[in-house]
Amino acid sequence: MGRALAVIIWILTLGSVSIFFVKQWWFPAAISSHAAALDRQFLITIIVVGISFTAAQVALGYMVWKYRERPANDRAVYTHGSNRLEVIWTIVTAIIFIGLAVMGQSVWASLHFAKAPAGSFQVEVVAQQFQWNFHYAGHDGVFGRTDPSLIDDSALNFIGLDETDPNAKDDQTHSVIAIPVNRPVELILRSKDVIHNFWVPQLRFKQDLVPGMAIRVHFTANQTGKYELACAELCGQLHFKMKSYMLVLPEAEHQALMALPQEQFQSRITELLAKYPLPTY
Amino acid sequence: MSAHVEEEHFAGSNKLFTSIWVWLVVLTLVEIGLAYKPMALHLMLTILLGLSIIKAALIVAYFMHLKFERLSLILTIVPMLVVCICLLFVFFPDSFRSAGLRYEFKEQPPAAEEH
Amino acid sequence: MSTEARAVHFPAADWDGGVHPYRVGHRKLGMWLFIVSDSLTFSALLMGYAYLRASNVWPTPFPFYPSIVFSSVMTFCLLSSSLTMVFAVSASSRRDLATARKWILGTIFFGIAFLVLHLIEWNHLITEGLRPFSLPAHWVSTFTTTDGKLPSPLFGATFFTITGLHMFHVATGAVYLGVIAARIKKLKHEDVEISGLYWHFVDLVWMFVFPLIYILSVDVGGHLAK
Amino acid sequence: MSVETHEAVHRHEPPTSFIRKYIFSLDHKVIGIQYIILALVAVIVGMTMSVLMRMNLSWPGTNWPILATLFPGGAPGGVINPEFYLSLVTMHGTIMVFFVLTTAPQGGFGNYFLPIQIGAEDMAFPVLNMLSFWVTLVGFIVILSAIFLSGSASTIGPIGGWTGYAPLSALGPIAGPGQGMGMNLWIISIAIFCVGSLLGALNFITTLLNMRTRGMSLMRMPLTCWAWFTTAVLALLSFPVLLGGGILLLLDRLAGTSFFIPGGLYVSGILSGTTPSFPIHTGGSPILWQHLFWFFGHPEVYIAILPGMGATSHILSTFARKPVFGYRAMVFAIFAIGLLGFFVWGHHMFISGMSPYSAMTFSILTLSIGVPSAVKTFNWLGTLWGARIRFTTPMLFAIGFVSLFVAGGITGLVLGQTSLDLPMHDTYFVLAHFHLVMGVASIFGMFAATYFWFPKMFGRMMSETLGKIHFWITFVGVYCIFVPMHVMGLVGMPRRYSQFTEYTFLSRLHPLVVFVSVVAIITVLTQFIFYFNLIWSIFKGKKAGPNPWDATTLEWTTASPPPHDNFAGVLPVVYRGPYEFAVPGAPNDFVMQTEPETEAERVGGNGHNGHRH
Ligand code: HEA
Ligand code: HEA
Ligand code: CUA
Ligand SMILES: [Cu+2]
Repeated sequence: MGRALAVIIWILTLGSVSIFFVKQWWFPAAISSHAAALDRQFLITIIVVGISFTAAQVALGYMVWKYRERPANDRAVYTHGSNRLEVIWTIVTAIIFIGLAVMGQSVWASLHFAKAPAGSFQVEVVAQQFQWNFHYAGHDGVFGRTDPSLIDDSALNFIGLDETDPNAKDDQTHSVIAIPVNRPVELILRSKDVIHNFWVPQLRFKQDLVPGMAIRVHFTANQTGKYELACAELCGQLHFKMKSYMLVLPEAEHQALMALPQEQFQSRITELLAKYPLPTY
Repeated sequence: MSAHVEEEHFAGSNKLFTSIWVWLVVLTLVEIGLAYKPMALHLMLTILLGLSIIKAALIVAYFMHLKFERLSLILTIVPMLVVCICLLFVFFPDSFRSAGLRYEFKEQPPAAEEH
Repeated sequence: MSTEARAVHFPAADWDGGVHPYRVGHRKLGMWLFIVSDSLTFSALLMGYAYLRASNVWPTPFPFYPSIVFSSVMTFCLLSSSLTMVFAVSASSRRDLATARKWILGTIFFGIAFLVLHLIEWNHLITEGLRPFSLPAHWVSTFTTTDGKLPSPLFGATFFTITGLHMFHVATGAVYLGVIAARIKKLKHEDVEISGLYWHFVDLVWMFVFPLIYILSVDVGGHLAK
Repeated sequence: MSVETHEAVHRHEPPTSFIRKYIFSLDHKVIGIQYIILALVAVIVGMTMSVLMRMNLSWPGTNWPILATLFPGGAPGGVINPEFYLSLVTMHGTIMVFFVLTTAPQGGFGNYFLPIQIGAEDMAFPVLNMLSFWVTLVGFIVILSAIFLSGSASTIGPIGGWTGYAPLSALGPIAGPGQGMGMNLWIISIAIFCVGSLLGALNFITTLLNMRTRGMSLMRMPLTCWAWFTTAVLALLSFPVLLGGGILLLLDRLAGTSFFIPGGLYVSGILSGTTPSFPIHTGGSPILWQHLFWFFGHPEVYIAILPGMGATSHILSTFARKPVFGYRAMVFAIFAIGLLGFFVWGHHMFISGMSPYSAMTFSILTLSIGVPSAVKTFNWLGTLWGARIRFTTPMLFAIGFVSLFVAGGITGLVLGQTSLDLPMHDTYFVLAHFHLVMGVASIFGMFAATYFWFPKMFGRMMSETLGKIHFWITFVGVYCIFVPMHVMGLVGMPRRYSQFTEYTFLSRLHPLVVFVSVVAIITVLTQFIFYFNLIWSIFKGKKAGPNPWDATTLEWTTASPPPHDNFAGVLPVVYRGPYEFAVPGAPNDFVMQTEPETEAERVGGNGHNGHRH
């Protein structure tokens, strides 16, 4: 019995570890400037905990194998433990864990403690059940005023843009987000109804959109292409369908796009969606 | 029967309790007086909370008799409560944050029924 | 297996079993624990109130009369009820049950006075138009900030929730004391003391509700009057 | 005055009428069993739901005729629709966390064995004890009604996840299906449950502090008692906060307040305040709800695991025939986990828009809570070192607990880092984490406890053969269910998605999803072996003596099942620590706690009887 259990534990451990390290199922290729550091931190962590996991399980299996009761046996070892050991492993784990915790902050700090760098491209994100709306400032770079009371779904004015506001004249809106490559992007995240979550796996980035708040976050994408955008916070019935795309465009192409008035903007985005294929997984 | 363990007699004279009561009333009057002193809200808040904590302490110590209980009981009850209440203060950064990040728009006055 | 002879060898230290470590019976300890958890419920609500107040435009509508006068008298009632309650408890500790009962009835009286005053006070506010979900129109107009921010209807919400829950505690306390007073002859001193604990706790909560809800919402400039 | 007996709280004779004896019983043993039965029923509901969820995930759009009849609203034409899936998720989570893992470990086994293990004849407040069970039962009935009384599609069961995030949960029917009556009932049920647990908690604490028999000093208590005690303290301090939050949430829904609802909302085509169906809301904060919920929520997860840890330590030591390694360290670890458990709730809110600075603080505290957990793990290994392990079924499950706890806990260290939570939050990685550690480690603790104490509770042994079959399949099964979920999380599979067909980056996961579902169904079916074993053994199991496992603690000094007042009127007296196995020179390889200390011991106390010298 003891041997069997030991072997099973070891097999399960091997299986669990290998399902990670075959890398058959792994993160999609990253496309953001902070992702490299984040992936490294993840790798370090997963290796540390992987080793600890294996060590703990192997040890467990070993005890189970070695110390099973055999007829001939005398009694078990009579001990109430060793304070020295306790102190040692408390300190060791404390160092490892706190170490990981501290290392784990750098990416976070770079994303959340610093304001978006000057000259970053701004997009206003207005989520709703179950659709994404992205509000672009147009070439004047100033967002037109929005107000919930102006929302008019029939007129496709989902974000309540105030047409009378001069700044709004050149604003564009779309359900697809188009951002420039290699240029900091600042998102102003809002929600019309319940909590949603802006999430593009390739960005290694996630942020709730909380109604009543306009949360500002920033990142830099460094790979052109088309990526799937998902909602990662339960927002109701069609949560699983709240999908859109993120286009990361070469600076020039992006500039041109942003210069277009709403109608051409729309059709241009459709073209771009067709132009850029999804990454192959 | 453990009744013979707790001393039946209840420490503290009615005179003592009355004087505590006087203190409580006085502190209350002070609080009311403060209400009409124009001063910064946070200052007012700190003073009021300070006074309230004193009052609470008086009630717990004398009326609720904790002062006359064993130290071990005090050490069991008070710290865990204090710690948890202090922890609740961790909410505050987010209160100010959500105020700061509030999405501003023109609210129209509610159609509150009139009387 | 347990023979007294052996027992002699036992350290009778508080925590070694066989004794009540605090020299406090089950019910009293239980009541203390209940008080701890119940005060956390109130803390949570008060914290929610503070959280919301700190992030909203808050009206300060309470006039000297009736609100402050009433709430002050109410505070006075509760404080006095606590006093009568300790009198009751120390009387019962002397097994002077008649006096104890007298003081308990006094306590109940003050408690009910508190409730009545509080309900009148509620009634004032409700007739004025305060609701859990909205402010009276003239409050809104008065307390709208210069840059057009409206005062928060959460005022009513927090006010009715917190004072309401406290009122509920007072009411249950009054009933509880009623039972104690009725059965005082059959009860042990400890039972009276425990009912006292609960009552003082209710008083204690008010010591925070009163300043935080009332004092901090006094209409100092008398804006509403104008 | 050095020698005091207890005040006789309730020396009532065993009641005779069936009702007083088995239904409205004041006997902690009966109440404990009632709690366990409640958990066993609840878990069947929860498991069934998990199977439905898995079926929908791996074979979307398939027609399951029975469902059409059972849930005309949820599965019209037998096809599970998204809102029904989500209400299943919500109910599964809620039922499993509250009505399985907060009832069985604490209300069940705690109720039954805490008084016996400390040598008391009952709980401190028998009536309160009975009340807390019945209150909890009402809570369970209410939550069931939330989904089963809601046939028509308009009123599907609640949709909000077990975390019930506002404003989705606060807005009411306007926010879509699943926000109607079902959600009200969900909140009410939670509130009721809070009350029940509070009553239970103060009962446990009082009992343990006041009713330990002579010689049962704190450091002579079995680790199970320490665990139940700490759990009770956690419950006492965390449930009231949830209660407060619940009241506010209910008011938002019923009284039109807006504690958690901000201004200017525009929900399903209606602007807040423009129609009576959607009154004006303004000024509330969704994050406030998350704070209130998780302030309770994180301690809750330790409420779920601590009793399991206690049982594991107890059982490991018993069948290793060896004292617990580092008893003191274990006690401090339990205590540290309990304390730190209150300082880390923010790790559920890294992505929620909470202040990033608090997030950093929470992150560091979160990883420090791994330390006491690690210490416990190492001490379990230490206990097995140099042991003479007897592989009974309870021992197998206890060892399984250690393995699974490590597997699940370790990923907490990934999630606990703010940066790494960016990609991980709300993906199946989180799901894998908590299912391993809570979904099965804690449950394994309960299995171990069941197999271990069954002889004491019913005077008969459970079938070892069935038990071992149950163990092997379940142990392998749960690894196969939940380990793949980690990599699903890496690929980016979000939680609470009723289908994954929408996204191409998830398409390659399909084989895994199906594999998981198949194993899950097998594992769930295996559980019925356990149920059969339980029922069969109650009547047909082979008779058990008072101490079938050669164990040392007080519950094994009395008859199985114990008499009405546990020790037939004579309270035991305790002379030594709880885990005196393999004592050199002792006649047997185990020394009961009631074994008087020998002259030698009393003179040169060997320091191992739980007292410093
Ligand atoms: C029994 C329940 C239980 C337990 C014990 C834990 C234990 C831990 N949990 Fe878990 N957790 C949950 C139940 C539990 N959790 C649930 C239900 C959720 C999801 C809620 C929801 O959103 O629905 C959750 C979610 C959750 C999150 C949020 C994820 C997200 O939503 O983004 C985080 C983040 O920090 C976290 C962290 C931890 C940590 C650090 C521990 C630590 O206590 C773990 C400590 C244990 C170990 C560390 C392993 C043993 C140690 C060793 C083997 C020593 C050797 C190791 C080394 C040297 C590295 N948990
Ligand atoms: C104790 C907690 C617990 C347990 C046991 C389980 C068990 C299982 N869970 Fe559950 N689950 C949760 C807690 C739990 N879960 C929570 C909190 C959520 C989150 C909800 C939300 O998002 O809001 C969740 C969500 C969740 C999802 C995600 C839904 C989604 O996000 O889209 C899925 C999907 O597969 C799932 C599957 C399963 C499966 C297959 C099992 C089973 O493992 C199958 C096998 C079952 C067992 C091995 C248990 C047998 C136990 C007994 C027989 C009890 C014995 C009792 C005594 C001894 C007294 N669960
Ligand atoms: Cu939007 Cu989920
Ligand atoms: Cu947690």
